[in-house]
Amino acid sequence: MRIKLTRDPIDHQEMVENCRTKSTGAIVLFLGTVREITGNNQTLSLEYDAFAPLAEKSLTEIAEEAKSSWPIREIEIIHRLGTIQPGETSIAICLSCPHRADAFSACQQIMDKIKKVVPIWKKETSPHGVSNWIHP
Amino acid sequence: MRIKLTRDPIDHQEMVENCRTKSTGAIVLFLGTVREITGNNQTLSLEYDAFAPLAEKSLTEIAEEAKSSWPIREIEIIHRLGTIQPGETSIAICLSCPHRADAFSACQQIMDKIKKVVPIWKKETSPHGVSNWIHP
Amino acid sequence: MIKIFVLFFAGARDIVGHSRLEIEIPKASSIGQLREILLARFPRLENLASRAAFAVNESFALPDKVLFENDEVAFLPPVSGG
Amino acid sequence: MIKIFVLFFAGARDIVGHSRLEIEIPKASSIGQLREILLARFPRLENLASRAAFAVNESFALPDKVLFENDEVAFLPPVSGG
Repeated sequence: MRIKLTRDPIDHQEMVENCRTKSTGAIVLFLGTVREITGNNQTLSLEYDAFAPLAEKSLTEIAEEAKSSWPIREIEIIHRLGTIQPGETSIAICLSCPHRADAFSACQQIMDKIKKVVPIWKKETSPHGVSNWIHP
Repeated sequence: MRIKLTRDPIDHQEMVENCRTKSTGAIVLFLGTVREITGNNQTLSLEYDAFAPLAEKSLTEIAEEAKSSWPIREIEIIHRLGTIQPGETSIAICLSCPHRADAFSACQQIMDKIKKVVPIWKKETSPHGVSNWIHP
Repeated sequence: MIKIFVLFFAGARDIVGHSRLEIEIPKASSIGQLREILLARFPRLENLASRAAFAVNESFALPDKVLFENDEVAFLPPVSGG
Repeated sequence: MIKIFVLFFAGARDIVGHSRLEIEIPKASSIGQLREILLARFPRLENLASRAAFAVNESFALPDKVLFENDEVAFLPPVSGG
């Protein structure tokens, strides 16, 4: 299990290889990437900030909970911090399970949970230079 | 869109990068990998065979159908043929959508459909040298 | 009689012993009738034949499809890809 | 009175103008009471305060949790990670 906040680009290739095991038949990788256009709004860049110690603890708890709900063999979650551009990866979740239904369901529900509780925030900068912290 | 049958190892890194776009917020990659143990059976290797022209046509149809059901921007499906070892990837599906719920749902249903209709078969070889084509 | 070709895959190929067979069938035979002809010649195909799909000239086809001279029919046992 | 520290993030940090504040509060105050103290001092926090979560010493905490000298409280506005 690896849980990480990082200011560097996320290496999803390495995450997949870390989750590959001979006892599992399914690997699911999810990447959240920055959209340039959402509705009528254009995004020039995003800036992510976190309460890092609690965010890592919270991500670890979410991963542990998932391991008790699904037969997950390996799991990695990496969230990017700092300024990132459209197209870049802000979050990556990778995990392996014996069968694919569990892998899809675990990965999706982990992502849903992360968006609800982990103390990480993004600030959107529009092409006009206006920046807003997003508090949904 | 790229649909391919191949005897070479599958490069999932390249698939993900091909699916990354600035107009999408979610990339889902699914890898089917060879399990060494299924129930009480041990697998030494798998051999995949296909009716290649129809398999490629069928995979293309499945991808096109998915594109009409979900807002998929990029999609790649690669299936490995020939002999492969436990841990190796037999199939990879990668796609991008504006939002994650569509990406997860599309990827999972594409995989379910592939397992039902695409003319590809696997032969399991046990450690005792016994080989059996699987016809579920 | 017309001449057609039948392709066999996986377990069906092991039973038949060929991946491609030239076969003569009555004119205007359907895929369903071809299946009976194959079963008469290869009784061990029975288990797979009852669950097989068919393709004609690289397109999936239903049992009532009528076959023509030189058609290439694929006998597709239950699939196990993925 | 006891001295505690409050951490502010994202939009809350912009409103307060600090990422960490030392604050004096009555002994045995709860997080809920701290929230009222903060609102009195920073009225513009209201929208975020009604939806904020809190953590004490790097663990999530509920509004009835009582605070002690030197506790470090994090004011966590609605999150938008992922």
